Amino acid sequence: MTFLIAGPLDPAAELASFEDRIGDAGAIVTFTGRVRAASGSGNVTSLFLQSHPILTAQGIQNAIDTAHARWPLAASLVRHRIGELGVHDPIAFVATAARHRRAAFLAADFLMDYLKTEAVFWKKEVTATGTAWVEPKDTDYADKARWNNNTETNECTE
Amino acid sequence: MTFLIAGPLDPAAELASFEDRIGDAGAIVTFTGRVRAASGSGNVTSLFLQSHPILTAQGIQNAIDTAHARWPLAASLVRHRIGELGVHDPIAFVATAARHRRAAFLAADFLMDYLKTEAVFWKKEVTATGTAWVEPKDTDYADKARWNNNTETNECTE
Amino acid sequence: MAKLCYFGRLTDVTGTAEEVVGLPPHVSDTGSLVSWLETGRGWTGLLSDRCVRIVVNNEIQDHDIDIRDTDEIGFLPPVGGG
Amino acid sequence: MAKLCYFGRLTDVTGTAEEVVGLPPHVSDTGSLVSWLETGRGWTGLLSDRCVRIVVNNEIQDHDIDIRDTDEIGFLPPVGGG
Repeated sequence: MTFLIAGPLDPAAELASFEDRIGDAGAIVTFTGRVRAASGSGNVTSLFLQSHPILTAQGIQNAIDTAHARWPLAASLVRHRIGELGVHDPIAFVATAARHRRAAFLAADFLMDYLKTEAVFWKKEVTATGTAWVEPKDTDYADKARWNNNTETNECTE
Repeated sequence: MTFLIAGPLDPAAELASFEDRIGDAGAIVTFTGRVRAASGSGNVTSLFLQSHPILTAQGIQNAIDTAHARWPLAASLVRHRIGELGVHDPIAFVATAARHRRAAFLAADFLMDYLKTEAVFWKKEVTATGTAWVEPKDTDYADKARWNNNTETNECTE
Repeated sequence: MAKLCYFGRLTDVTGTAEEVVGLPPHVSDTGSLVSWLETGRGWTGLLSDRCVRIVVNNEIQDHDIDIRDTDEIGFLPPVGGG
Repeated sequence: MAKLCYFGRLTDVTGTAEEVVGLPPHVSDTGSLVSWLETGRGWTGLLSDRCVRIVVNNEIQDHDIDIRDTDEIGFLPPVGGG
């Protein structure tokens, strides 16, 4: 499975092909993350996403394995952009399918929290006033911590 | 907004058009419910969904209004099939868009719980051995009850 | 004449989704309508089931309500979508 | 020769994403590599930042580890995707 997409990511096309390979699953949840113009550092005009040649895909595969071990999923899909993105371009697409909706919702939520906080990507925002590398927000870590049994918070945020 | 669809429902096409009307939202969650072949009453060959001429759309609109009052949504979409459906046909499609993913996930989950337990539809399953009207499962009511402040359960299940 | 509408599993018993009937004088509210139909048609317990909701002119009624011979009255068994 | 890879914001300082260098004899583990680079290049605190993870041959190392002149060593600042 190719997780990393250098060209445009098309959520509707991804959903259409995902529907064809989920067997008798009755529930599909998708998440699409898009580049927002309004960011903490101003009006974003473009975004650059860098991945690691080995660790990025390895980490996503581990998160998928964890999700399948935790919830009875019929199928799942993770796609993540790398390279240059424009405003409102889809960055990430996650789809999960299960017999019943609860598992599909929880697994999609879990995978997105992984992508937002632990996945190996570096993100640079380009605004009118310059460029800035973006690191995860505290709210992202708080979301991710919901899935852990401990209350550990990331030690790299203030 | 037309909630009720008598012809085929195409989740990918719905997602594609939804993406075009969500402004600067960074998060889109969709849910697709499909007809499952394996049901409690055997192998389903088709399904018939009946709606009420007034109350069905009115109830969906109320649920959407509640969702928008409760979470900061940029947009939402509900589509529900009526009439005859075959196995694996999409029955329901919900999409929500928000700045951040938490609101989009919660609102989609809430709207699906509404559709599963309170929405005004009657569902008849056709199997090899006959037809059977299906009423909500206890798990559906339990999911719905998560959104209430009280612990009231539906009095029409055993 | 009143219009009666049956939904979902009720139509398996009523045999029809809609019918137009003249209400006799003693059928003046939803309670007496239910009794009259259940007795006259042999539908014992079908419409008086506490899970069957009654709708008069597209408004759900939780209690007995007066009806007139021009009303549209719907009988709704428990719903289940998605 | 060892291959050094810098990711994310580190490249703003290093000016390059990759370089191939010969390690001097006293640079025998990740700790001494970090000191050697920070001192020699004037990158004070850049790589010894506790939030920068060190990867040797694609394995994340939480503690100092011996390195050889043929290894690939990556420096990873905090990540943020989605």
